[in-house]
Amino acid sequence: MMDKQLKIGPYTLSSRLIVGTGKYATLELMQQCHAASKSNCVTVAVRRERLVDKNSGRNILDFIDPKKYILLPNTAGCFTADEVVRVARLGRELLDGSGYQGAQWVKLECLGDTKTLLPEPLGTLEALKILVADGFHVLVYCSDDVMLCKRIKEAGAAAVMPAGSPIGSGQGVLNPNAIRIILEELKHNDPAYPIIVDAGVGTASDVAAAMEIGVDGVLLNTAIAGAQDPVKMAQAMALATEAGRLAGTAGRIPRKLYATASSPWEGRING
Amino acid sequence: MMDKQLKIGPYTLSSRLIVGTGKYATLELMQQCHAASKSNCVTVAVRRERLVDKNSGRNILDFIDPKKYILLPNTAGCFTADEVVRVARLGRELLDGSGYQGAQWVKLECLGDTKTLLPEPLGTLEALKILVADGFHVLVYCSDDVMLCKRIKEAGAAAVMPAGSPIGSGQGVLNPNAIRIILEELKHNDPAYPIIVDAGVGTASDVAAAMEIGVDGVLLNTAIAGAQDPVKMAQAMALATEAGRLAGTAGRIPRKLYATASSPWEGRING
Amino acid sequence: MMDKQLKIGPYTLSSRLIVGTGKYATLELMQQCHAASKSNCVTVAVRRERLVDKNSGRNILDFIDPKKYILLPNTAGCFTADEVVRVARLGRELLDGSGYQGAQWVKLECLGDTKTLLPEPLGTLEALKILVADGFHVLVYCSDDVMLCKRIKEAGAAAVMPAGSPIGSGQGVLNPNAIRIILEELKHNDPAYPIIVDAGVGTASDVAAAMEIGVDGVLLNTAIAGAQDPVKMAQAMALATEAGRLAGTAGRIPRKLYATASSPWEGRING
Amino acid sequence: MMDKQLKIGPYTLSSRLIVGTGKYATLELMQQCHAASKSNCVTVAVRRERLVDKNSGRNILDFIDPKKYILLPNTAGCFTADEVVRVARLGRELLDGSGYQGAQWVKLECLGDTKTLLPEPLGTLEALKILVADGFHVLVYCSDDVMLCKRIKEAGAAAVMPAGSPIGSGQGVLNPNAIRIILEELKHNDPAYPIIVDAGVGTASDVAAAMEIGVDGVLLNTAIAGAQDPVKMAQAMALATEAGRLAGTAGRIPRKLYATASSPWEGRING
Amino acid sequence: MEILLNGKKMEIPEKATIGELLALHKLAPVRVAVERNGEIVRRADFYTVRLAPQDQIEVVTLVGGG
Amino acid sequence: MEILLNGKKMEIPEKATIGELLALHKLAPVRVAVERNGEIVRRADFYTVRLAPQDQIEVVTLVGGG
Amino acid sequence: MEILLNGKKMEIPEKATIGELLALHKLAPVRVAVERNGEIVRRADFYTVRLAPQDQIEVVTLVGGG
Amino acid sequence: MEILLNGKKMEIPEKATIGELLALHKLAPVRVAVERNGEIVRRADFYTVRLAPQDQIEVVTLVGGG
Repeated sequence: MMDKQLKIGPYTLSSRLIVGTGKYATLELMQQCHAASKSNCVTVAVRRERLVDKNSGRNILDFIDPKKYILLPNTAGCFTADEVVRVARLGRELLDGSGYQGAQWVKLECLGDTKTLLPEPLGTLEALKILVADGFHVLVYCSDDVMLCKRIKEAGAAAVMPAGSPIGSGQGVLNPNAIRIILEELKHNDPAYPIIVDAGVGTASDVAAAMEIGVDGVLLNTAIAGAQDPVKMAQAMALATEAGRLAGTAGRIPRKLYATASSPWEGRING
Repeated sequence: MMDKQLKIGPYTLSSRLIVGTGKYATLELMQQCHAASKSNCVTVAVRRERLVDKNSGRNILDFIDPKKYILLPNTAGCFTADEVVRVARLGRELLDGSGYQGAQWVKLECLGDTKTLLPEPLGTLEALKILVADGFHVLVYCSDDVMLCKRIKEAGAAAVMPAGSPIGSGQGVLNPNAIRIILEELKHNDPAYPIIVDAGVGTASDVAAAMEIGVDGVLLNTAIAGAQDPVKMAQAMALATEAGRLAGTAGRIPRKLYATASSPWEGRING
Repeated sequence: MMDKQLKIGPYTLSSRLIVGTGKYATLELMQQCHAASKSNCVTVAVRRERLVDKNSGRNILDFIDPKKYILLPNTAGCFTADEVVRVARLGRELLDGSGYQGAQWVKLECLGDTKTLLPEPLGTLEALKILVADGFHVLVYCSDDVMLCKRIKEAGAAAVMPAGSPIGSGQGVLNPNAIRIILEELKHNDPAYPIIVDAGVGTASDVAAAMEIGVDGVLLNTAIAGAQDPVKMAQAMALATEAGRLAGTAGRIPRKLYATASSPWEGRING
Repeated sequence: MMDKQLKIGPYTLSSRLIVGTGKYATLELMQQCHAASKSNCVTVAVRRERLVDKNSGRNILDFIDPKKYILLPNTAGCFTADEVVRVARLGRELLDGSGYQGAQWVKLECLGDTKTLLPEPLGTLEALKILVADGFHVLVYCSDDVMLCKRIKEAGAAAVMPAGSPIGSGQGVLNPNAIRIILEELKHNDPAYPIIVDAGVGTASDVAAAMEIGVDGVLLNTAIAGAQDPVKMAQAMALATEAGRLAGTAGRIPRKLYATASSPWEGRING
Repeated sequence: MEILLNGKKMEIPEKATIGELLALHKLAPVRVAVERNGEIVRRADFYTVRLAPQDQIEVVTLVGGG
Repeated sequence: MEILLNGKKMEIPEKATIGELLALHKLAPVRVAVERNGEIVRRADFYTVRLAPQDQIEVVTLVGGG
Repeated sequence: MEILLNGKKMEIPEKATIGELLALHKLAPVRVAVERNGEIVRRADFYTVRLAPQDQIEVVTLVGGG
Repeated sequence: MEILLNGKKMEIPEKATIGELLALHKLAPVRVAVERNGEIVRRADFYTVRLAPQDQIEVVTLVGGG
């Protein structure tokens, strides 16, 4: 099929799946999962250099090929607009001149508390405005509050990324109705505007169902990294993303209480 | 991945998706959908030859390559055990010496009425016993009644095929709990015994979700033939079948009310 | 409201809730729960007299007022038609001349195994025919297999009682779609024919939802007896049964993706 | 049962159901539905006096007994903080000295658009702060965004009222998981803090299910006013509210894949 | 003489009636049903039907169930 | 003189009070709230506050809503 | 002579074989199955089995189904 | 002289550059970003900017995250 590619800000993705780099048992396993996921965009966090354990001089970038992957720096672990802006700028600095693509965008995460890791709407909007003014293309992790998503788009976000369910909860898209309205409201007269489901999916059918609703992509980490066989789950997610994209645009049959025959009635010998 | 192939009776399938041949606008479209579905097993019905319209001398078999596809004759449109047995034998006769594989098995459909097309349990069991005694390998379309499925297996069925929802209803698997118990009961000490979800699926995520429960395959017709873009939906179904199979055996993360961080806490500069 | 009363065979129920008598910590607690449930029909099992512990000479009937309650003897614990028939006849003998109403009917339970306690369709039908011929009014516990329910009605059952989900599982009605079709098929031209959801409900909203679908009543035991506060749950079930009956016949508003204003638009001062 | 009464700001409600006054065919019908609902709190909107049609000199207050009902003025139809504050003050002025209770509180509705009627989070928070400073006890209609609900409580709301689904959509609580987390976060160390599900419920089981989650009450209008038999639905809602409250606090049985016997095993004569 | 009562062997007086058997176990006739060698014995016959050696007797009652 | 009442121009007597304006429209003071040029006028002041030309008056009441 | 073919009466030559009947209707033997008076006729016998008056013949083929 | 590096006090040579500080810790400049007293120091300036006593330095890198 000739599906048009997903463009977010200055970057073009070869897949509609964006994957994380956290929680892997080993960096080698992460690398295999990235390959299996068929994604060419991976999100990374910014943290202080460990100055002590020099035994592990291994850097995650040694396991991400700059020719194959676009990096999406995120502001995970930030709880205020100031923290978000500071981390976003450090992430840009890290990527600028690093040989990796990704310095021009950021995944904005401004969390409300350490327990639920749910997004904080006010800090999110405040940080978004500062980062947009600073020239960032901002992908915003947020709730499925329709009007909040509208404000986020109006404030200049490059993509709105509502959570299907809480980060790492594995519950999939708990409120497809909300996602449907978000698509209606944000894509009205602007069909190419990117809406990504970020966080919450647990398995392949969750991803397929999310894509069928009509979102432009899915971002996930725990569902792969936390599976018993992460590489296998990564393969499943790659296939499910494509399956959901195709099915969502193929015009599915309507749901009915029951039944229409798949075989013809005429010509039955027992008629 | 090296998944073992699905064996039902004497036949080995290269895919876990079995597709129908009904309701297509044209036979050419059917052929393209079969190719896109990646399935190598298609089910066909038995009907009286039309003796009138000689204009269409086209036979469905001219669009199904005997080197690529195994045929699964079905008894669609039968309402009694006698009808089922008669049609099954005619189907076998048609395939025997026809150059097509498929003479040794049959998909048993014994319907309860013309309105819901739901399966009739007593006629189904009666016909099953006769066909098994007659040497058929019988794949049985039935409801998700757990004990009925057990009786059907005990009566010698080569595969039990509970409906996810009514034929053509597009509602997917309405009662995953029942399918789970069927898997427990029928696969206990017999893990290779084939359980196929037959009928009811509407879109790719339905197929992925069914496979994730742990069934051995999915049989569908309307979901593809009735889609606005059948070829695209066939591609989606091929991918979703594989995605669901992989995810169902990859050990998904558990569902939680909320949230575990995907990014590490230590090293946060705003800590 | 003047709802017509539920008649099953020769008995008229003052409530649409039928409750069990099992699993209670004490018989006094059972008695309080029966009162709180507002039901006037309770089901009881048949067992061998304990000849040893004479300390408890207490009989369950001492806690069920024959002026207030109709007894519904059941064949719980039977796995074959013969066992069912034997127990049904002993139950009738027990009630005949006992001062209690209930000798003329029986709740037929023919189980498939001891693990899932799901009903066995063939033994159920066989026992049903014998009991009907023997003059019983038979209420049949069965699965939600639509065609099986039709056969059960055709065989002369006084009421068909599909399980919402497995006995004691507390999952409510897992497949409302199946119950809807059962109602259509069995009540067509026979609207008063009783369909009761038997087993599986866990809480009040399950009962309300079941009644809203249009069933004539609900039979439950574990949901009350197993609750932490059984009397409170019994009150809840009484209210939920009535709420669901009323709502199901009040013509609910349709479901929509979104939104119609509850307040008028004209006259807005900020218009 | 002796449930403690629901207190919101200075008012104590005799029921956990708050009902609307809009969309009724006649004011007499509204009056009957209010009686049937067993609620003692009804919400009303503020609009310009119609100066033309003097034929209908009927005022809604002539159909609401000040001895029986507390009025809850709302700001329905407002789209900015200024509009909300203006309407809230006019509502207070209307009630002050009117002989009705309700001048001290207001239901804050600040909508995002006329199509979905979904709440606008920023205008809502801005208006909330002004009204709280002005001495109002504010009940805030909002989305089920957990962190937004937290901010609303922190800003001094007397009650947080997340929508179960869009106003008038009749879909019930689409995301019970979100409501659960809201209850955890807002009632932590403050169990009496009122959380009300406002809008979206369609039928009795929706109300029972919402109450079972643990919310303090439900506010609805369309589900009753829009039903084919509004008085009957009002009765159903009254019962469902109580049923859900009781069941939610009675300690329901856990959900299981299957089955535990309701009848004892020992003593089976067919053992 | 020996009979089998609810699956257990026991000694009872010669020619005892079912009613006497129930009395022995302090069982109220109105609260039980009785099977003798697979046949139900009507309550009215409890005091006329006499037991014979090796009779298999089942005495059942109602218990809590769902 | 001319005022704007609920968005519509109308002529009323010179120096009319709010109370007189309401009476003109048969409106019960206890059932309305009144804004004059954006400021709420307390019910107690209805008969003392006199309207001026071009005053913008809003008279609102309670209606059905959800 | 007259036979019943797929439920319809028709005239065919005396002593025609099933193979000839199929040829009359341009039907490829490999694509059909045939029942004669309720009994299946094996494909191998199409050219040896001769039809008799009033024979009830069913000729079926495979069609699209699900 | 003493500086604060990633929240920890440490002694480093007088007038050391950021580049020298990184070298001390075997950190590849291309893999880090540096903040000096809250201001980002561009990578190009690592070898020209000299540290002063009590400077607060943050050295960050990319790690796995979701």
